[in-house]
Amino acid sequence: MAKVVSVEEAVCLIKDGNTVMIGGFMGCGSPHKVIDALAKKGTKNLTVMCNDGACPKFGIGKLITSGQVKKLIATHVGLNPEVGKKMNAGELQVELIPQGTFAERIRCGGNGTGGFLTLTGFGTTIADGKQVIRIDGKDYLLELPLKADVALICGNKIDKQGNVWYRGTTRNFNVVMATAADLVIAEADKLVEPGEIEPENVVTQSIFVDYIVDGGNA
Amino acid sequence: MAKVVSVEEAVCLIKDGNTVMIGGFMGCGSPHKVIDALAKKGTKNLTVMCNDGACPKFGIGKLITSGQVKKLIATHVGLNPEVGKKMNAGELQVELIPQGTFAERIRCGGNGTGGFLTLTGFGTTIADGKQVIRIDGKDYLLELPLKADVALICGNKIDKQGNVWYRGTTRNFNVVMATAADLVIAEADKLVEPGEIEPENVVTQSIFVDYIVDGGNA
Amino acid sequence: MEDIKGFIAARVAKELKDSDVVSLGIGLPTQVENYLPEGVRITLLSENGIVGEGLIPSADDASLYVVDAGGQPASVLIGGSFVDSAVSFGIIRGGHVDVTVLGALEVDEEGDLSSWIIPGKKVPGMGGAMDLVVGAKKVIIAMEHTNKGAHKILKKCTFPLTGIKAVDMIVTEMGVMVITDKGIELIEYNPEFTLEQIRAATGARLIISPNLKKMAG
Amino acid sequence: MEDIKGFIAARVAKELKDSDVVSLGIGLPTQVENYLPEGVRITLLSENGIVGEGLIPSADDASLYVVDAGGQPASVLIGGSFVDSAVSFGIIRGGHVDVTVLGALEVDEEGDLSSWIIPGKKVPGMGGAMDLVVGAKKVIIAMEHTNKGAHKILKKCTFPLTGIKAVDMIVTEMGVMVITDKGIELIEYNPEFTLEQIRAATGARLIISPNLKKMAG
Repeated sequence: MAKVVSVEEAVCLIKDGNTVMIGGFMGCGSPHKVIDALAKKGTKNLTVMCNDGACPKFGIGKLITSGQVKKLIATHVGLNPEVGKKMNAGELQVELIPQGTFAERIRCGGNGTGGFLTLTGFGTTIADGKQVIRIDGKDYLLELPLKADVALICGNKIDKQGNVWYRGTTRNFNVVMATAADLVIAEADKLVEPGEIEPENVVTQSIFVDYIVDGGNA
Repeated sequence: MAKVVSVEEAVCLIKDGNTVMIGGFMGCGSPHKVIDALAKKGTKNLTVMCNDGACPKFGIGKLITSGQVKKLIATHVGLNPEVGKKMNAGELQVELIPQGTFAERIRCGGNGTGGFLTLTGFGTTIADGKQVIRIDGKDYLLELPLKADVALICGNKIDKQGNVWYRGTTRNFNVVMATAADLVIAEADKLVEPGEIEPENVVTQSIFVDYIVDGGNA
Repeated sequence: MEDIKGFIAARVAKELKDSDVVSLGIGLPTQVENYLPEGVRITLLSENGIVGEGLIPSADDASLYVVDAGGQPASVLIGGSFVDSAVSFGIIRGGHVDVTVLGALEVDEEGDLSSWIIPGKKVPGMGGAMDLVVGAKKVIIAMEHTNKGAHKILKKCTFPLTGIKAVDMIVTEMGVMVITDKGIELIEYNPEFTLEQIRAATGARLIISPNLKKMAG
Repeated sequence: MEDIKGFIAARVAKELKDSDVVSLGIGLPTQVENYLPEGVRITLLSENGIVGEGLIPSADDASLYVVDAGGQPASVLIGGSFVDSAVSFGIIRGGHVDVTVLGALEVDEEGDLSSWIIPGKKVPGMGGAMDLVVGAKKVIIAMEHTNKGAHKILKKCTFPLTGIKAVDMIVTEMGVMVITDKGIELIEYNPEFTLEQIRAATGARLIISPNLKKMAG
């Protein structure tokens, strides 16, 4: 059962050196209020997993600009020039993962499977160091689960028990990330009463969410 | 884009000897009208994948009673005594798969991953003949994808393009099966216009569904 | 004892903590919900697709659209939700279930469990049990201590296994046992039975806990 | 040629059939949608989570909640739907996308493709391209034939690869090429160029199709 807390209380749960998954795609569906509070608090040496680097002054890009991120694991960083600059200056490590593999590895971390086989990246540098398993004459890479200390997600409607409904394309990585971290903090555009989201339309189930921050965009 | 057809037209697409996935859990969420038409048509030598054997006169149990099923791949058959009888008489092969592994293997068949690792069944007869992969000191079974010629699913509301919304617990295996067969026939409790299901609340996307049968329970 | 199953279910219920996500097997385990301690609210997972299962509906309220893992009419609580089978077993395998309570044909001192087949006799299938025993954080077996006198708690299971090193605790009408590195340890006993009776009903060596307590029914 | 990109996009559009599920990369490939033949309705997949992407909304209609794979405001058609990233890439990897159209830095005669990194210069990342090239049934590269004169169609890619044996067809302002077991076969040419010019602009051996046609713009 999730607990509603202030954004300041929420970011106090994130520690220096934590691995933090952050939902969103170029900032769409990112928990912007939590990111702002995290930037303000100055928590350091974070390893951040996020689809992309967003922009220097938007989304998780703010945490890169502020130097709080030690390592970024993402699929695309081309639209945030700060990432390249900090990489070249040796201030930021970047690990790039194909987007489908990234989503599936996070799902894997959340659902207790120990890995999965994919053709994606076979024959490329992505395959370096990975076990290859041949099935019916096809070579697959064995990809392993990704987990995190904390996941920061954002939903459009979240009920007070923690059930989440996403609007538009905001669900992206939020859905899998909510399953794959020890601690899940969900920012609600709008906090609603239990039952306001039909049980059929809940996308992230309450049992995955530990803390809710009311984004107040009711 | 899905096409609306009569139930008779739909079952003509299923051939003798086909492998057919059928959604439902003890008949809840099964496409009953399509099953009835298939029983009437008498299509033979089917390999059926379904969570369970349902009951002798209900759900996919009807196809077992009528002798149309050569092989049943399921997780539980205890509530249909016909299954045991036909097994002992050598008229039906039964392969049992743990329920979580069954769901995930079908998902795997639909999503292009070549297999996945699970602890489920390690050390049991389920592990016989399967590759064991050790990761961080834990032994996992490598489980392979399941696919079918045809999937028969059922949704509560289906729009004329093929988007599906499920009510209650009816979604069970329908969701993964819709992704894992060459031909997908969906029975609609209620056929609706495109747009009647909010784009956020679609559970099975139109691109997976080939044919729709109007169940007429509007 | 008049209601052996109720007695066992009541003891199991004391293992559940507020906010636990719990999966209960068909039969005796289902009854555990009736004995929840005051102030303990759990989220019940029905592996066919309910997160937050509610009470069994009256015949009038029963819907064709909501059933439990036994295929019987069920309901969802306010704040509950429905999931597909892949998501449901992602919850189970992924370690998001705190406790599962299951029945058994046999349990042994390694924590191995047999529960899904009696070769040559009954082939019901494993359903979700093999996933539950590897996925749930705590696996409790709730069962009668013997099968009409025949041992069910053994040195080594004889039927095909559901899982290995899977069981954490066994609750029967005779007592509460935990599986340890050294074997099966009796931590509570039902004073209606003597230790000798319990030992005789058990087909494995029984380590008596130095802190042995009376079983709280 | 005034609108090289439009010319290429128009030719690619002719490869799309009614009911195709299509994924278009950022940049030139996005323009393909503007040239769909009459009667051809496709379902556009935006890999960040739209099945049935619609037109680019006007500034007034743009919502913070709906963006495309480039992070730009987007819309969903009636009958479209939103999916999460795991489902989206299940669609892609699972063979449910009929055609993907992508840009490239380099393509070679094995069908290998480089598109995501220029070592020491640019590290944008591969986004969804590595999944698209293994998952889509047909992979079309839409690009200018050379990079200001420098060959992009090569005997062997020099930059890190996006995928191997991945490309089915290349469409440029000079012609249409398919990757065969024997190499790159020119099946259509733009009559604004001579075969000699096209050969000179190509860093790999060009097999001229016995059925060579003029490129339909």
